[in-house]
Amino acid sequence: MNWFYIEGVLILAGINIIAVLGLSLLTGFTGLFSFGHAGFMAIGAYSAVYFGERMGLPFAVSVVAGGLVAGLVSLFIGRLTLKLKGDYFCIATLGFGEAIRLVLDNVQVFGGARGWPGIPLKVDLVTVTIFNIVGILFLMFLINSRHGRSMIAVREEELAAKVIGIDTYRYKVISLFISAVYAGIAGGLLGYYLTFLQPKLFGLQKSTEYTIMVIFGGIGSISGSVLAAFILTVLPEMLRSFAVWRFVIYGAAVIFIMIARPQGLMGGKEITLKGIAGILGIPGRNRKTARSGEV
Amino acid sequence: MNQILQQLINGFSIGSVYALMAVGYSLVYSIMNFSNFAHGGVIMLGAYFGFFFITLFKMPFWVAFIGAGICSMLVAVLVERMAYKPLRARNAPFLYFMISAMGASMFIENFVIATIGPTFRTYPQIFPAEPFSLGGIYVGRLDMMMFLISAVSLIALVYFIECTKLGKAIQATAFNPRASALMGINTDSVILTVFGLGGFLAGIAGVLFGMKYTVYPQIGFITIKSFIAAVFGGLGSLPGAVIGSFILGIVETMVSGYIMSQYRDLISFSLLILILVFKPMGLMGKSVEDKA
Amino acid sequence: MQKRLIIFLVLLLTATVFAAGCSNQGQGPAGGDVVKIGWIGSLTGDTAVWGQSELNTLELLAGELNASGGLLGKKIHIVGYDTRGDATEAVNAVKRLVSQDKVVAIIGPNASSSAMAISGTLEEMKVPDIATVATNPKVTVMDGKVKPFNFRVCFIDPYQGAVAAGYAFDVLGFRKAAVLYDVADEYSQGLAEFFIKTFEEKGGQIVAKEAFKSGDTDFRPQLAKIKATNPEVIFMPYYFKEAALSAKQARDLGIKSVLMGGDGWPSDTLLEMAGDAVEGSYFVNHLDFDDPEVQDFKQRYNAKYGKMPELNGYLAHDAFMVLVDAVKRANSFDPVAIRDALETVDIEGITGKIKIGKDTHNPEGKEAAIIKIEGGKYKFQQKYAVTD
Amino acid sequence: MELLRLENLTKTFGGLTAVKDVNFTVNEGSISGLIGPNGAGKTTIFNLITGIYKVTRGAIYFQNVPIHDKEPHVIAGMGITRTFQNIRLFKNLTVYQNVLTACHHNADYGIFDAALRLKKFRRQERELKEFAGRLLELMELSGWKDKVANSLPYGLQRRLEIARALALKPKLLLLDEPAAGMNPDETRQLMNLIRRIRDEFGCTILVIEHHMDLIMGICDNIIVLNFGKKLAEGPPEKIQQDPLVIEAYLGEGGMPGA
Repeated sequence: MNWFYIEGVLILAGINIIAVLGLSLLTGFTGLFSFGHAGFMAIGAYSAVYFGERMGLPFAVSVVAGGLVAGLVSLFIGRLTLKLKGDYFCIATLGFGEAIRLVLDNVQVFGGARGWPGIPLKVDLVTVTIFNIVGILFLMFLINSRHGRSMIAVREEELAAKVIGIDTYRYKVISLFISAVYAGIAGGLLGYYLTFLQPKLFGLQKSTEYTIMVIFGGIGSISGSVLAAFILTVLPEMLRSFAVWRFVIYGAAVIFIMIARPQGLMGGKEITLKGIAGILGIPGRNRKTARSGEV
Repeated sequence: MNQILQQLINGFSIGSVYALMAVGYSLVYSIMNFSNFAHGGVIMLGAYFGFFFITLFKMPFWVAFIGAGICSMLVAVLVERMAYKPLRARNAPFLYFMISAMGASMFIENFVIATIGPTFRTYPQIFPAEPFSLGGIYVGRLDMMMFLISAVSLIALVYFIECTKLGKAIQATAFNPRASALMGINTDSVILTVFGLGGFLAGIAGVLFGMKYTVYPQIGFITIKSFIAAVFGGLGSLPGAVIGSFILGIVETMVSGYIMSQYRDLISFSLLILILVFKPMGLMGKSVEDKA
Repeated sequence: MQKRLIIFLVLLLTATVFAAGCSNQGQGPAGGDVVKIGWIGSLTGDTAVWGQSELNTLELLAGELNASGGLLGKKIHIVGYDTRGDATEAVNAVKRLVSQDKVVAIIGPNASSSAMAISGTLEEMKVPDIATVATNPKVTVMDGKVKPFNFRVCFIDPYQGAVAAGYAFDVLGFRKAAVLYDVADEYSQGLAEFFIKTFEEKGGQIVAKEAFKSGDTDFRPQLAKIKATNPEVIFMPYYFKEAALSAKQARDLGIKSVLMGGDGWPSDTLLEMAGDAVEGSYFVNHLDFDDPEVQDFKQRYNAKYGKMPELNGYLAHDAFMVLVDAVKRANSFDPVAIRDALETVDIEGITGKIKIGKDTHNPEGKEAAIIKIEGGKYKFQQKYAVTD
Repeated sequence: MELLRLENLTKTFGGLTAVKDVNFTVNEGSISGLIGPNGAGKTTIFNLITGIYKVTRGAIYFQNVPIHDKEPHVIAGMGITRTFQNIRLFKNLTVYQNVLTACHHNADYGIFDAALRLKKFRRQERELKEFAGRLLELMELSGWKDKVANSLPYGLQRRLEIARALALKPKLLLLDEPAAGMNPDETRQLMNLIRRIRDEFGCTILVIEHHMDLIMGICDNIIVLNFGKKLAEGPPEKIQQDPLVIEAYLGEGGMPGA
């Protein structure tokens, strides 16, 4: 294996991890399904590159600002749709994602459907790793606070959450906002890594893939999401030489996982230092994994 | 004036395509309470079944038509057994069903690409192609045919659900699965029936779709529109699915024809969200307060 | 019950893996005297038809070349990767080709977006790429500077748009044109834009500009609107599936205007699907199908794969020829030497004369062929070049 | 001292009137019972008080503040919380997490305090955890701390739901059939628990129950509903004698269990 190729795959995995972390907060911890996350990613990507290349902001600033723009849009969309239930919310986000793509297809300032080439390459493995560490820590700290617990309560039993005083609507909005920011940041990084943007990159398929990653990793597990994003980015690469059979296998694998291990890789648990120590036989509290909330 | 009439007819014709797909989808939703994303894949297979029955096995159209329906029925049942039943047995939350459905849809589409190939295939001409012309307004024969077949199958479906014992069992299960299981209804066979019916509808929808628009592995993509139509109408409601489909078809046509075709989906999706803001359960969906 | 299911699924997985393994056989292991040439393009997704045709062509040509002694004494081995038409996948695939498979050059992709996205990687790893049908000008030239490792064998959107508009205006004498295009497709958007530009510059009038979205199958709302504007010609710059459907639907609505298309049209499937609806239509092509050399290639392709090549096959053919020429003249498999030789390629391909311009990396002065559909057949009209 | 007051409370579902012109008050520090045959509208009243249902007509005052147009979480924040007839725990979380989640009102750090692990976050979080621990001890659930709620025996699930409600430090606690499915021994324990909660947490309790032993044993005041209307109200002795109540319940047979 050659490092140049591996590095490319790792960077892409890192970018996917950020997007999946965001979606994990929304789907895994708050229990809301979104098929419009590629839309937030697109908004983040285009605004980040706009800030960076047209307005001359520094790279990191423009990527984060791109994320925030995605977040702001999510507040607007969230206000309209977060009161909807289950599939209705799902389809509304699907419509949103497709609508964003259509707008970008039409807007010629950003290149329209033909895309925006010639973006300078500003993302390397180090940048992505830093974004990942910050992203994971933020999410971990958030989840292990009263805010994170309130979001989990929304997922577990919305009515009960309400009567113990949790403003479920507000927490849904916050959750959507943060996950849109993550998606936006991932989008910005993708733009600066690919050096090219095109609305087609952010299709429904991308939203679906991220959702699959979250479920694959296990609902309500940060480490699971990270692991799943990594595995499911690498898997199609490993299957690359299978050509047309690649996504047949991928599809079958998804069904297989749902049937054989529906709790996902981590099943709502987290990999912790304690857990690793336990596996290695280092004395201490000998627990392999700990539930979120106890880190 | 002519143009408005023509556009209305166009809208109805597009709507009837959506309706045929949306009904099967909504039927499954009414029982299982999840979006069966594999429905598009079954429709696509239906189109291929019909195509091969007619071209390879030289079957007469109606035999191929019914045959494609039956084969798709088997596929839908198989998908249910493989991808959903194990989840059902475990009482898994609806999101697992949805992911499993996505996996199935991905599997079916790419399996067809890998085995049959990505080429577009054209049905031989079965019905005369030239449209009726009524004072400058054109109505396609195939459209009329599709409209008729959709109507007949929908009426048959409604008859089946309203007037047969099995249909009543389906209704009961949709209303309250646990209670109906306690009343001696075999939930499993109800679910199989529903998937079978949904599959049959998907199959004939596929054949009609293929005749009208050719056959290729990504046909299933169009079912997104029928999902949206079903949401418009209220998920799980069959009349809702039909009405939603026609509304979507006409709205799309009017937006393309009179506003801006470049932004068609933006406008129709915004309308969808707007409707949901005021009617959170769609047009025909029942609005219920949370039971504590 | 559940155990059995899992076993079944495992079997299914193994079977697919096995099947995939089989379909991969024949590419064989690489020995010391084998040189690898990469290909990327779409084998899955909605543009799979064209990608498959390219890869088939390359494997056919490589096989023939190897049978007649190979290139510089070495056997050629084609390594092809699927991109699903997605730019991210294209970048991954190229990274794998250049660093792991160590290909000396890459042919493809068939989408401009992928071709633009891989530029950086090509430059970093110094491997040349010859795009087949990536027609966006920015594939080879960005901000007035030529990209050192990107080449192509097809003409570009502005050229094709100008040819179509010029032919419609000057030769066919049309003054009122309508455009229907795919707003979500890069190729369609580009071609539409340049057609409109030239047509209006010449003094023609664009009476309607309507759009649909990739994946749509019904165009009657847009067509009914176009019909009301009474155009003499409707320009339909998109691929043949949509072209056939929209042509049929246009005729169903009683539209009598002449239809015109770009290089997305040529395919046997178009005639089969559209039948009478495209009778009398024109389109811009890269080549004349009746050319004896073209016929020869078609027969060879058909003999091996049992079907006719799509247009991309012809361009992949010429890309391969260009590459072989460059390797021969460089007398080396060093990618940079190949790149240098590519800049001075001047050969006669089946799609016409290919003389790569040093400052553009495009085939300079390549004439377009105008084809008319008559009696259910493609009738070559004339070579047509735009004179500035 | 009056804590809660219902004034002409009415709720209709479509054409069906579930609760009609109900008036009663609950005094601070009392244990009140809400009884009546199935379908009398007891749980509906709980849903109205906690804001889950919107009131059709009438008013609800809590400490003389109208609450009938407020969102459930606001009402909870004012100090009213409840348990559910069909237990609604956070099923996949542990006992400890269930309680800790409900403690959130006792802290006020923001998202950034949490994300940056600021001092405020660390201090308040420590306090929350101590409080949750104490609560579990008080409710005799410490031994089950790390068990997933779903895996608890039924009686303990009920107790956990009460513990979770108490984490809010409520002023008014609504218990919806807390003794459902319990044997007489467990019921006796529950009675003691309810009294203890009143005394130790200083909260007022309104309880729906079918076990008359429990109702008669602990309630200071009982409200009887029938067909959505208030039938009678008063101390246990009076209710047991009330001919209307006796008839509503058993026709001629007298009070069950009394």
